[in-house]
Amino acid sequence: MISNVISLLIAIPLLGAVISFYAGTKAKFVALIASLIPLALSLQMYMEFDKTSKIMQFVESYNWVPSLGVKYTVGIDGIGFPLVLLSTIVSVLVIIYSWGETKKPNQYFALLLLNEVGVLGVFTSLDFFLFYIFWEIVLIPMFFLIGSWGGPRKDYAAVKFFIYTHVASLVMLLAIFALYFTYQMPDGSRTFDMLTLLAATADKTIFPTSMLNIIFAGLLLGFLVKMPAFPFHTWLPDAHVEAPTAGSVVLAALLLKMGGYGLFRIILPMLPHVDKAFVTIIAIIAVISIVYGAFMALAQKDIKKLVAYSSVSHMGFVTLGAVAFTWMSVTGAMFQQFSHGIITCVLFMSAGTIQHVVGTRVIADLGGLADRMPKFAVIMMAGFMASLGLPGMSGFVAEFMVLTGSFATLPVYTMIVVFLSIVTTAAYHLWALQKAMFGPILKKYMNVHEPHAYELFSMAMIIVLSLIFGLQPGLITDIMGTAATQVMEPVMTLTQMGVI
Amino acid sequence: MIPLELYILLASTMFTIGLYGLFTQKNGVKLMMCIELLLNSANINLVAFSAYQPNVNGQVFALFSIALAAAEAGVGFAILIALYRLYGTIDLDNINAMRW
Amino acid sequence: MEFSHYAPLWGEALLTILAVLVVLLGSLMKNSGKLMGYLSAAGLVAALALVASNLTIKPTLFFFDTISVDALSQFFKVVFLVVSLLVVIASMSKYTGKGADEYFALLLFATVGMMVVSSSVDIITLFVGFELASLSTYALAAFDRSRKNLEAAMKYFIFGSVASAFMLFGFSLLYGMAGSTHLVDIAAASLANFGPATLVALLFVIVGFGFKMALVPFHMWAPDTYEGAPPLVSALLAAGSKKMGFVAAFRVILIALVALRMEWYMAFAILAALTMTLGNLAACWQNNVRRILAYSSIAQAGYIAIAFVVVGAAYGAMPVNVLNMGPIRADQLGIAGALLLILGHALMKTGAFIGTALVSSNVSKESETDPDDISNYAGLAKRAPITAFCMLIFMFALAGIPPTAGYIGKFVLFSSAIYSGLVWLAVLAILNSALSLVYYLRIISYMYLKEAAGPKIKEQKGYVVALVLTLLAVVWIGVFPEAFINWAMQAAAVLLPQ
Amino acid sequence: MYADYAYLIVALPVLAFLLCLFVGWHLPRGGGFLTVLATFAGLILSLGIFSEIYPDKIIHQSMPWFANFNVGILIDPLALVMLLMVTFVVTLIHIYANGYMNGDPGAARYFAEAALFTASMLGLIFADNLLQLFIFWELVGLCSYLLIGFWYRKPSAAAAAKKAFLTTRVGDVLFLAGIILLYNNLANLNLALKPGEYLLQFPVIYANLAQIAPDQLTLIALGLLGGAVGKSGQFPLHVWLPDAMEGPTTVSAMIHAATMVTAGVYLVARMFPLFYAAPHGLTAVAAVGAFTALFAATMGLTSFDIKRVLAFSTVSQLGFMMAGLGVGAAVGTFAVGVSIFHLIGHSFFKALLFLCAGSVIHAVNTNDMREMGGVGKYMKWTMYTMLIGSLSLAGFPLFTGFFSKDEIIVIAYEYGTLINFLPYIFLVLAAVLTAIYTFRMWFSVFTGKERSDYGKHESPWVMLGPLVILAVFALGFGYVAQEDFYSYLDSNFKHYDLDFVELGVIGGHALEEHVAPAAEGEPVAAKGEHEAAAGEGEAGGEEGPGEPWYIQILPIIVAIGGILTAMLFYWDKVKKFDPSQVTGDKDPIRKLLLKGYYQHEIMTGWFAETVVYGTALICNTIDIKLVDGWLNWLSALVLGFAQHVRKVQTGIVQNYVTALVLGVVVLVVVITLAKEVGLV
Repeated sequence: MISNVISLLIAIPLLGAVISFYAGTKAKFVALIASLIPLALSLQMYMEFDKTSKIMQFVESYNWVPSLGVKYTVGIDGIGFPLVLLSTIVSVLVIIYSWGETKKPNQYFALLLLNEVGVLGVFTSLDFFLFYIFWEIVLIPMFFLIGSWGGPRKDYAAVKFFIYTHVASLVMLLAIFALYFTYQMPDGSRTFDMLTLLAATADKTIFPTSMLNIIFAGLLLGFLVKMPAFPFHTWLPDAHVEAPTAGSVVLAALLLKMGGYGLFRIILPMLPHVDKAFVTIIAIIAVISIVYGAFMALAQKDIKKLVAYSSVSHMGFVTLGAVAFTWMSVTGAMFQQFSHGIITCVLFMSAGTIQHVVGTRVIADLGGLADRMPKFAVIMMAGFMASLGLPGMSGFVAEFMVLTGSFATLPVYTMIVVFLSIVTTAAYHLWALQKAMFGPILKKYMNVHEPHAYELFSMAMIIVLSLIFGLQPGLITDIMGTAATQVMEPVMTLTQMGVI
Repeated sequence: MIPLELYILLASTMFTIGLYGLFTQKNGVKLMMCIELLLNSANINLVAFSAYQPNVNGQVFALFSIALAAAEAGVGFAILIALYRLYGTIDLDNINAMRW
Repeated sequence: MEFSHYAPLWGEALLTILAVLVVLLGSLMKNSGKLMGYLSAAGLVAALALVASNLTIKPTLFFFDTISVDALSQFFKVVFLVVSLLVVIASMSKYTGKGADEYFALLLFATVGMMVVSSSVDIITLFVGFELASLSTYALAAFDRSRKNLEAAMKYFIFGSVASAFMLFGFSLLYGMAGSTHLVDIAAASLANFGPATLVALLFVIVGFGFKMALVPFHMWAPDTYEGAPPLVSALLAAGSKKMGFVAAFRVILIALVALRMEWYMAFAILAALTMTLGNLAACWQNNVRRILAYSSIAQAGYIAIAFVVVGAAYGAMPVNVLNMGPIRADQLGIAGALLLILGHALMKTGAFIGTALVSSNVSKESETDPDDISNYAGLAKRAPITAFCMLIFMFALAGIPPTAGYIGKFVLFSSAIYSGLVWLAVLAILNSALSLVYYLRIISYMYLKEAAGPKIKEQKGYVVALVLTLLAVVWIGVFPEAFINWAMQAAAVLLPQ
Repeated sequence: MYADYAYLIVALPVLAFLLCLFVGWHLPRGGGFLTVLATFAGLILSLGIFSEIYPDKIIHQSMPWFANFNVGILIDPLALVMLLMVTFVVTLIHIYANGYMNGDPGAARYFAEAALFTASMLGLIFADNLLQLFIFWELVGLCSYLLIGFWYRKPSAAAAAKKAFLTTRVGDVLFLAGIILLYNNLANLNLALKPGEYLLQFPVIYANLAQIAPDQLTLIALGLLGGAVGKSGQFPLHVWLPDAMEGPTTVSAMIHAATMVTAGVYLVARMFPLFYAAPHGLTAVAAVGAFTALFAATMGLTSFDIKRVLAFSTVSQLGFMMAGLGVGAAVGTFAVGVSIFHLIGHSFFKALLFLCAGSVIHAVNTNDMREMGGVGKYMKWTMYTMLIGSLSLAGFPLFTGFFSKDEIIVIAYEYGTLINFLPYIFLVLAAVLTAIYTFRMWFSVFTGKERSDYGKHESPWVMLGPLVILAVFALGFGYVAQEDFYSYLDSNFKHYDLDFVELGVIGGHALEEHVAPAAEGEPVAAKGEHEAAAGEGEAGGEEGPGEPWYIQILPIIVAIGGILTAMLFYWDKVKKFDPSQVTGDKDPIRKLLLKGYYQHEIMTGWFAETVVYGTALICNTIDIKLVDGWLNWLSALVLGFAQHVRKVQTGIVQNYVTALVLGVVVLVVVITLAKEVGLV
């Protein structure tokens, strides 16, 4: 067992980013290696990970800013680990997918690696100070990915993305301050330690409900914007449409998950102690996000925008499952995070491939592409099927668990979702598929050809993963199940866990 | 002996006159004079106060400020002269290339 | 009273002598610019060493209790010295020929003036130091004698003189009320007999300092001057003399005028809110980078001014254990935050202005466009990678993105605001720092996302050294804030009755 | 020992799917033989299992999957007969396809998809829990999507595929809702599950039905019925079935005869106890089935596309099956036997008919019956096999269809005597029409003069072989198997811990006060027999129902009458009337029928494209104008304000000084006021 494995996990991509920045055209090799090592590490961790224990694992903790009670504390449990796995996997695949990047490749890959650093940091840090730093750092590489590799309206999109999410995280920061200043350690000192503070929120004498409500709302906003949930989703389509393919993939597959992670790690432990009205509010937001997102996707002309809105819709399931707060729904929601993270990759990659093979993403202009690129067509169809929740792929398992679980506590909302979203979801997927891929091949596309092997490879890998986790969800749901039970229980601090 | 209030009144009047001049005048030199008015009104205050105090700090302070005012005038006029060389005028209303 | 008794003041002494020396030598030997540069740099380094040698000294009084050397003064002296040093280093590749001696001498005098202000506890010395710094900077602002320089200097001068006149008048009233020029006596007196005159005095004093701090509405000079003055001088003004205003305000308002707590609490609440909002709003539409930076530093002043409000709000609050280092109060946290932000901002702004200096110095003289126009920054990442990268980090730091000095400062400051219940102010501040992203990101996207607007820029050694040093400092503070926070805490403690 | 390899029944086709998908391109005929072999192996295994467990054993294997769900294999009589039927018929269809698809560039893809289709159907059949069933159910849907859209270059094909997927998806939504409801209801019982038991397993469901609240049961039943309606193309979700003809004929044969559409009926049969226990559950089933049977038959009358005629007949026949299950309210589990028997028989003769049609189309290269005629002269084998199929479909005595359909009508009558006669009436009418349109088709294809010149040759033996075999079954199966089949299937639910009398009480089939709501307009006279029927409810049909003779022979009359009518209209040798005399082209009813009751216009044109897409567009506008709009509006506001703010900086130093002084004044005023008000 490697010591300080998490720090390594974060440090290696960072190092890789620096190196690949100076590696010029060799950057992609550096990047690949620098992303493969974390993948290997995380798989190693998967082997060592104790699926049944509810305590934090691989914990490292050092004093950082003692005067503020800030520590460098990282560690993972069932909530964080699947996402760490996801991040390492996706990063590798994204780097493979963008193997052919020729515009400033050194910066491109460096930024991708920086992104990995940021998300890994968010998913592993157990100290609010650290958490917030990583949370913010993620913005920067994404800003540049959108801004300098993006489409025509890239400036607008990049700035909108940056400011919109930054405001949200600032609100979150205020809430963190409130937590920080309200709770005193037994020895009178203050701490930013996440678990300690969360455990404290259960104490009515320290956090009267009226106050906790405000704090809760602040944190919630921060996460819902990242998710993104209606009505805070409008930064997403712009960002996606303008971002380069790899950017969109990372954005949808990893950055959105930060919001969901926040829900599980921070919101759910507080949920039992805040005003019950919040449950209704969040549930409504979730339902609207799901249904509204699906209908929005149906209305889109640009295939990438369609996929973007499908993300809104799918992330809604995470919110729903989380707020329903039953064991199955929470597990399902966690799994939905994971599975959407995988599946959305292939969707955005397909959109990107269409973009640079055919030259347009407007669905109406496409047609009969399957005729010229059958392999790609098969993969894309598989991806779309996975995304519309076809059994056998991971998406179905997740959504089924969420819906089945949520019904116990939120029957009405669940049924609304079932009846309004499922068919719509299928509709826009199939519609796009039919328009783009099937029918007679258009004259102007007679000479299009299969995309590069590396693109097909990374997409195929994702399909395989989706199948594996669809047929054998236990691989990861076991971990999540433990995490879910743990979310239901009052939070244990690291000291109570006996980890430090 | 003259009551303190009168001194303060005088000083305040001077100060106000100086301000008025600052609002209304365009000519750089006149502005300099207004500024001198402001400073000296303060000096009157200081001297007057110290006359009613056991210590002489006020008068010391006044001396310092007079000296500084002199230096300030020096710098100011240097700037105005340079301005005049470049612009050919010391009408400060015309010197507003930098705004908004 | 032997010589070594004055050891804590050797720094000022050294610089004064050096300044005089520089003038003399400069007049004696021809084109000695380089030498002067090295001399003053060396002198500043030495002075820095001397100050650093007793960084957290217990308050000790000199010259009939008019000068106090304490943690606060040392903190600010370090800030001033560092800023001047950076400016000097940068200047060494610009001011080499004739007149360099005057430039450096003025710069040194200005530094001395600020240092005096930072440690004076008597309104006379304070005023003298204040004027010394102002006068030298008036001259510096006009130094290159271009049209813009002179306009800038003129505005700076007139506004500044008026402001100092206000201040002097205020001082005179204070003296009249207290019968003494010592801040402590004034404090005692104002607590004892409290009249409307004191309020007038307070406001006049605020005007004097507000001018230096560039708080709205006393900020009007700043944009024009920062834009017009030689870039490096702008650096000094924004990073140095602005902070002098703060230290003076801290000492006079927090200590001497403690009796009028409620009044200045009100006043600064309004001023801070106005300043940050207007600063950020006005910056959104500027095309001149230095003007943008000017407005941004106005906004920053607004943030810093929150400290006064915090102190006012949390005044006399029972000592509660905020941080893990003995009983410390919210107001102390606030001031510490302000100090951290002052330190951080001094560095970031110096860096940023040095960057603009580098860019504008490379814009061909005959080009029609304003050398600081943002269009000259297009594609800077390609034309001057190091500068661009440093500027990038400074912009993010100014915007308060972690992990940078700017972030730490804001973090502590805003948290203190929350802690002392000023949620509205904290929210406003946070919305503002979000708004500020509009123009910071604009500069960034010009530098990194636009196509190169011109040939590669030659990055002179002096500039680059200064930039990189600043960059390191900014990031270092951001990543290892512990030492700085403790230091700021101790400095802040000086201002508060224990 | 066969039982241990039961999983291979699904595994082998999946293997075939993979092989065809990846290496099929290099194999002769796209590796069709792999698919055939895989399915055939399935048939062998099923037979082996049959030999092992017949007559009184069942196989149940299960292993945990994820969370608290499992995967498992449950082979009881119901599943077994389905397995046998599917493997058998599909094998034949695949063999036939080897000839039919020969030379098609996409043959490999076809056989891959066909193999997956088979696998999903088989998996669906022997699933031991509802979730697994649903999963394969969805996969069946996917495969139908792929196969219907097989010729994806044809826009109509692509559209039809999408329509099929979406329409069935609507049903699936209801199905899913039903599952969710059922799961949560069971979960709320806090059952003490033995190891190896899972909530959604059929045995567990059966065992705990009685504890679930009746109204919940009804909801669940309706949900499941919705799923069945979608898959089995019952009204109103039948719209996709006729379009599904876009695929190759073999696909139509598979979808309509053996696999997909029967899934719905199978689901209802599988969950029969639940429907039985749910008040109004079976009533709904009966209503849907009976109505669809007649409704579809009417459309079958007017269509000119040979495959569409068959499609509508399928819908109609499925209606029969549904109705057969629905009337189980009166006869209990006996109905399952009857209805499944019809399902099996139907799969034989409908597969036969489709393959014949395919053979005809293969030669004639058109689907339009108006361009055929006299084909019989050139395709003797096809003609006679198809005749057998048609007779069987029409329910001509002693043909398979006769036994099965006849029985359904009879128990429908029984249902009538006890509860309500409507289903009976509908079914009888449907039977008449069935006979008519079937022979309208047969005559107008094989007899008369050639109405266009077409390829005049018989199909190859690889295609005819299956026809002959199927013909044999269509001819003889019913006569041979009926009695044993009924008793065997009737024993199906005896393997589980069930008490139909108790369930009947919950469902209100046993006592008047419960029946009253269930049976609208129940004849008073029927009350007497009622208890009796309810009593024999469980073991309904062992000694055969004792209806009066005219009821017994009515179906025969109906069938023969229909065939004669068709003759008089369409067989040139004995032609008496011309269809146009009966109904002119102007005739609104005819038009209505031709238009298929404007189903397409309503479903696709109005609902999908107007309502749904309209909503989407409205959402889009809202998103742009409101949700995103306020943001842009805000930023515009702020920046606009900023524009004005910066104007304060006039550049004239005197104004600056003024501003300074004003600032002081304002501060003075504010602070003094504040002090007056006592704010500070």
